[in-house]
Amino acid sequence: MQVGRFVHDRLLPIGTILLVIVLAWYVAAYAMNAPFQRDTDRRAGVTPTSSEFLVKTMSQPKPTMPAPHQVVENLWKNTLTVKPWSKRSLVYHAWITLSATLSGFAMGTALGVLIAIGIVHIPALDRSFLPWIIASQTIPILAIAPMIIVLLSAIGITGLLPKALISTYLSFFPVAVGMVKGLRSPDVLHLDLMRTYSANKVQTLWKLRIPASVPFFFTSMKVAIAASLIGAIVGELPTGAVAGIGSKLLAGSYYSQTIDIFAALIAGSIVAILLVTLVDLAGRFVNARMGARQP
Amino acid sequence: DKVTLQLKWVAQAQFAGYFVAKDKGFYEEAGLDVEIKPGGPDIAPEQVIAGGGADVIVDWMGGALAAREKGVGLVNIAQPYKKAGMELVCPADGPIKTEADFKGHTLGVWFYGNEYPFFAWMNKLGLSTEGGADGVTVLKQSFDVQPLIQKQADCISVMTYNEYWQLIDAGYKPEDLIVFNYSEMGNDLLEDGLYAMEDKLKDPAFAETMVKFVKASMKGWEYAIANPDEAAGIVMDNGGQDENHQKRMMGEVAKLIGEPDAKLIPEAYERTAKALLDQKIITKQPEGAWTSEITDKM
Amino acid sequence: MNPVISAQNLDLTFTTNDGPVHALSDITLDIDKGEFVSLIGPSGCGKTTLLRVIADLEQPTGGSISVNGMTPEQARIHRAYGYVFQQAALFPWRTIADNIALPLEVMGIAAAERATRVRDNMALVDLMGFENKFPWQLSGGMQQRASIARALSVQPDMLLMDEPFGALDEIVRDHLNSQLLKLWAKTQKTVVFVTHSIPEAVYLSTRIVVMSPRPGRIHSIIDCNLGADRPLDIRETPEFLAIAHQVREGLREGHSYEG
Amino acid sequence: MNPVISAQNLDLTFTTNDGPVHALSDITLDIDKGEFVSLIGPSGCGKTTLLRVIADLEQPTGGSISVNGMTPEQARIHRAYGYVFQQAALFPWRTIADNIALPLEVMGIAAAERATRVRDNMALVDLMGFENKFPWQLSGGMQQRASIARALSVQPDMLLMDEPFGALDEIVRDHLNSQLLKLWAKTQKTVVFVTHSIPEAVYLSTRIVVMSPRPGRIHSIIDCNLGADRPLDIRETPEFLAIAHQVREGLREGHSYEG
Amino acid sequence: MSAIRPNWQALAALVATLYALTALPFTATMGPALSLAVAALLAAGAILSMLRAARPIETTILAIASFGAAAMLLAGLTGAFGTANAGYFASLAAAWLLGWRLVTVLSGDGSHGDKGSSLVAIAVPALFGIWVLILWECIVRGAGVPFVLLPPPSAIGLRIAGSLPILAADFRQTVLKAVLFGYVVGSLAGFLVAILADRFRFLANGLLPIGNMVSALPMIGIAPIMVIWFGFDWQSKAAVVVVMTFFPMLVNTLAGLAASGDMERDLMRTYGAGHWQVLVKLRLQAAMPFIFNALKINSTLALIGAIVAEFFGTPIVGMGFRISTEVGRMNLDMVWAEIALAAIVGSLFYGGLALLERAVTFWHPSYRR
Ligand SMILES: Nc1ncnc2c1ncn2[C@@H]1O[C@H](COP(=O)(O)OP(=O)(O)OP(=O)(O)O)[C@@H](O)[C@H]1O
Ligand SMILES: Nc1ncnc2c1ncn2[C@@H]1O[C@H](COP(=O)(O)OP(=O)(O)OP(=O)(O)O)[C@@H](O)[C@H]1O
Ligand SMILES: [Mg+2]
Ligand SMILES: [Mg+2]
Repeated sequence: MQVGRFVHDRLLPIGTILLVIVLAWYVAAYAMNAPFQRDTDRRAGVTPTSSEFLVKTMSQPKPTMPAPHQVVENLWKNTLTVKPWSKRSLVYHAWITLSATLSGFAMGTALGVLIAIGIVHIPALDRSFLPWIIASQTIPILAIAPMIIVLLSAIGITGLLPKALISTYLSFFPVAVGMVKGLRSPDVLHLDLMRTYSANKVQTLWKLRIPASVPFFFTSMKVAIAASLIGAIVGELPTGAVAGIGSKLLAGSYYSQTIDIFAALIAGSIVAILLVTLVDLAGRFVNARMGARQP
Repeated sequence: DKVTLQLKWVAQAQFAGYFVAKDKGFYEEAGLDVEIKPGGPDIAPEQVIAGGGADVIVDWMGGALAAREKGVGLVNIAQPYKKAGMELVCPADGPIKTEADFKGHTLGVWFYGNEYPFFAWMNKLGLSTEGGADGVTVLKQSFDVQPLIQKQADCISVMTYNEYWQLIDAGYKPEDLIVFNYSEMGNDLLEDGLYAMEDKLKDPAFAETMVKFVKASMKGWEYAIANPDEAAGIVMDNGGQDENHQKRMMGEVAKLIGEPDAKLIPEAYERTAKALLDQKIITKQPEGAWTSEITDKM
Repeated sequence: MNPVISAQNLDLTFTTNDGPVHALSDITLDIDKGEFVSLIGPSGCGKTTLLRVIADLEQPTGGSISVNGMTPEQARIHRAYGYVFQQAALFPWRTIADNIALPLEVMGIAAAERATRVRDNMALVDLMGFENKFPWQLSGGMQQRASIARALSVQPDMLLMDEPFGALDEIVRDHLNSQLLKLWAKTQKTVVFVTHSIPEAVYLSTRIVVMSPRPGRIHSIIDCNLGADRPLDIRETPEFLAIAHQVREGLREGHSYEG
Repeated sequence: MNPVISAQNLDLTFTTNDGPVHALSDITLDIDKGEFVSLIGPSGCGKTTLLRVIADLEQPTGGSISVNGMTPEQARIHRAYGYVFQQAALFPWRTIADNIALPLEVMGIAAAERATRVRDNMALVDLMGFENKFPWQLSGGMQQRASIARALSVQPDMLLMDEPFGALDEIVRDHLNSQLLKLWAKTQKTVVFVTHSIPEAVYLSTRIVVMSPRPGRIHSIIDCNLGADRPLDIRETPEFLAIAHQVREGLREGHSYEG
Repeated sequence: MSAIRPNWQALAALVATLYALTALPFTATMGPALSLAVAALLAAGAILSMLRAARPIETTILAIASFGAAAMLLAGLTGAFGTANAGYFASLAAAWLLGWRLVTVLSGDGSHGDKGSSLVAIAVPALFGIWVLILWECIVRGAGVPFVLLPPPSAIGLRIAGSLPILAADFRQTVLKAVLFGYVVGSLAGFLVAILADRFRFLANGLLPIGNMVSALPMIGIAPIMVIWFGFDWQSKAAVVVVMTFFPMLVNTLAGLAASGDMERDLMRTYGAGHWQVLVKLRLQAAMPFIFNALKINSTLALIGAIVAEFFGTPIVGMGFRISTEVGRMNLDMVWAEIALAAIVGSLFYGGLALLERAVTFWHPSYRR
């Protein structure tokens, strides 16, 4: 029963969609790699048959669009055939990125919630601070990330923290925006109820506003975790591409190693999906604890 | 003594000398504890040194002089690279065969401080870089050769020791490519030199350290040029990618360095400064932007 | 004796997107300690609004009001009253027991005492066995009873109740009516009680305020001292029926149309 | 004549976090076309649940039910009924007039016709002048009336009403009672009506179903044919009082405690 | 009632001023007289503002003291790059504290009655911004932060004034082409996929995990690929923006669609309303607060995305191009000019959305209080 539902509700749909994507991907790989292959063949003076040509488009060392099996092979090689803590292992790089993402995400969520709480309770903050938070978010992080890292390393902060800080910077905003809305979403009637108890702000916050904001909270966290991941990867670039998914992307792009890029991307997205799923599960758990009606 | 060296780019054979010197213990012999920080496309070594994150940096003369005008007192203390490695390449079956064919075409150029030689050259040719039929369209090129493979640009920038070989790897044969080499055209600006802060150099102890540092570094270069395969291996150990590629790069880099004496050739400096002045990248003739004090003491 | 609630010429106008709504007009009313006052009147005449003004949930636009000799705001902050809303207003994420414990938590009452009070009041409204259910798992009447239990658990000196028994059947209602009366007699609470049931109003109250709408004002105030001890069958006595008739007449006069 | 609603041995058990709740047990009931059946019973005995099963909002866990000879689902999709919920359930982003127009929009009724029906039904429940207000600007009773108007505007053949007049004062209630009776007599609708008021049930119904709780089942079914024409003062006649007494006795028997 | 109404900002300002008196003069070019004048003004402002005066008087006192002192401190920096001492920064902090007090007084305590005044609504964030700039200017110039690390706002302002045509061209390229297109398409796509996934369980189960995955892709990785696929002009930047804005909209719309109440959904069921009718008339309405959240988050994400995407292959125009090349040229003032432009555009965009949100979700409890 459980297994059957899992197959029916998860495996089957995901499998189907994946299949469609893989097929489309192969078609795209052929279409995008073909012109270059034609040029190469022309320069080399060979005229391959169409099946030979097809195979060639799928096995270029630096294809415009790597074929799925090339990426899978690369992933396989870089995860399962090397020790997970070796520098060649994607697991190692994914772990580096994951740790920066998680710490950034934790700090960003905390900061976002704090800011939202401040904005909801302090009119001066709402008026003077919010516009500047918004403005701060429009600053392209990649432009100032190097400066931040340089500045921080000048005062002796290196390693995980600078990356985590950039993650924080990107992830607090979705949380703040969502939580401002969420904390303001309780029913007027429920707020009145708390007023009749002359509950203080902390009590109203803790017993009413925060529970009422839960749907907003988890939704924002999902967006924030994706943003943290971006932040962590951006933060890895100015450190000279030493370790992490970001460094793999960067190194791959210096040498046009598209297969490496794709493999790193996929590793990154696996990390992402893992994190988003975790948040989702946490959301479901909390929802169930809060007595939400089962669908 | 502790010395922090900020590279201009990621770890690759372009900086093999420094990695070798560290790996082979040349720095240690000189009594130095050197930390090598790799760079990347988003790292401005000038910023790092201004922020106190490094004692000495590898930089191109163009960037260094521009920073000097903005108040970062960079001084060239050594110039291991005698020649420039940058060139513009075009596929032979494309529309461009000579300088005269550039008009109306798209050229890939690196920015981030690497664009000065190109603009100096176009300036000399009298071509506008604003696009249109009488000028050239400039594409800010990513640090790879995709624009050429994708035919987004008619010519792209490469380094002799790096991207050129990526093209070869991608199936181009040398005869498939038309090459405009900045050094050969006499349009080159000085590349990878070593720069330190002016005010720190006034301290004799620091100057002394720099002498030791440059000397040990050049010993590293000498060793690297003599043992290119081993040098490539050392680079790989320090985070380089693609060993074959590093070996080839080591070979090409050796050609640019020539005699490893680290001495700056004043004519090359004058030419660089003039080109930058002509393009208004700097507004006044730089003073004291280089010194032979360090190399003289070696 | 000073009145516990004293309203002078209260006026309240809501501004809405399409013009003002005059909800209360010239309300003057004194309620003494220990009184049980019912508000009765046509739907929309301002009963809830008046109760909300007393509870400092709405600001009057004219006139003055004092509660316990303070402003309504101070009274609210001193937790002078318990309020039963017209809707149950239970928190969906709390079980019934936790919902009833909510005001006690806010007031910082110790866990053991809280548990006793929750248990007692759940028993009072006959909700034993539903402690761990969530509000949406309860019927409408059960939700309303939970909200009554929540207000009573506070043990306030003053009770403001907005149609607390509207969704209950006759038997439960009778039962709760007599329980409320007992509680009132025992603890000398002041109660302000909104209802639509004339018998209920007559049975419970010491005074009945009949209101009339548009704008909401006091039509008449009817005394109904049936004595402290009121068995349920007092409702068949002639005095009772006479007062009920009087209230019904007042209600009818205030109405815009005849039934 | 086939019954419009026919339930055989209906059973419904809710599964909740702390064990199952047996809400309906062995309900067998046939309702013919044109009947007016009231459900009465203690709070929490399953009246709402039974109505929801008829309306296909809840699936029985046992027994069978047909509506108009179809499954409840088909009947719902054929828009066989209008439903008045125990709570008003108005959409906060729609004005009152738009809320009443909502089902008409869903059913694709032309704008002009919609406007007429909205106007007529707002007048019926005495809400003229509140067309452009939003729900939170209305009193509790007004919201309930708006939700009645919304259900009536559909002009369904069958009406399922869950305590529609619970929050209304006596006068309005009497008025709406007689209006509903008129409508019923004129259009031969089938009505299933939940109420807590015994007089209301007796006054309106052709049959009264008395339910008892835990698990919810039918205690007794009481016929009450007072004839088609029922002035309001029929409520003082002995037949009326006799039936009311019978209902009250049934209710009392079903109760767990005595009032 | 005493005549004095102490508050912590003024008290702290007083303490800071007293400390500053121990370190006269403040900078190399600021004479002791001028330094003393600053301190005197600050002390007077702090003390007077604590008197129980009417609000207009209090605000006037605070404004004169804080801005007067700030102006003198700024003037004291001419030709004194990097020479400010601790006293200078103490008086700067005091001036800033008085400015903070000013903002607090202006925005009131949130009680009834002092809402509304639109002048205050604009003045308060503006004051905050002005103080950010003053502090920035004084710290950078006073402490002698190298220009290539952080230029002072005055230099940035000059550069903005001198580069309007360049900024306009960059704005056109980045915002009007890449951002707008990508924002609209990305948000719309996220919205539509959410609607479809909500309709077809199969899609939801299959597409959502993969959608999550694709959209959480780091943009750094996709930017070069987009350049390969869509060329180096604005289309590839728009594609990056599409990918970045897709996910927040997807997630939020899905959460929003689940937000409508059970009773309302039951009501629609009794009307035999079809899926789309329930969607349009009920669930989308209830989802609006969530959808606006996504639109707001996306408005800033889109801008970041487009700018960062221009760090890779691009034509030589655009805000991202300018930022990355001018960093290489050490023209940090130009970099910050572009950043300022981005901040202004983003804030306006966001503000417009907030207004629209208020109009569309007027019914939401958050606006009824
Ligand atoms: N927030 C509000 N905004 C605008 N008008 C309001 C608001 N609250 C109530 N009103 C109006 O004030 C009047 C009185 O409402 P109130 O809720 O006090 O009536 P009520 O006597 O409690 O009626 P009911 O018995 O139906 O609950 C009504 O006309 C209503 O429309
Ligand atoms: N969704 C649900 N989940 C679990 N239990 C439920 C649910 N809905 C109702 N119940 C339970 O079913 C029983 C009957 O509820 P129902 O709402 O039908 O009562 P009712 O007769 O309408 O009462 P009232 O007169 O108070 O409205 C109650 O005990 C209630 O707790
Ligand atoms: Mg009311
Ligand atoms: Mg019910």
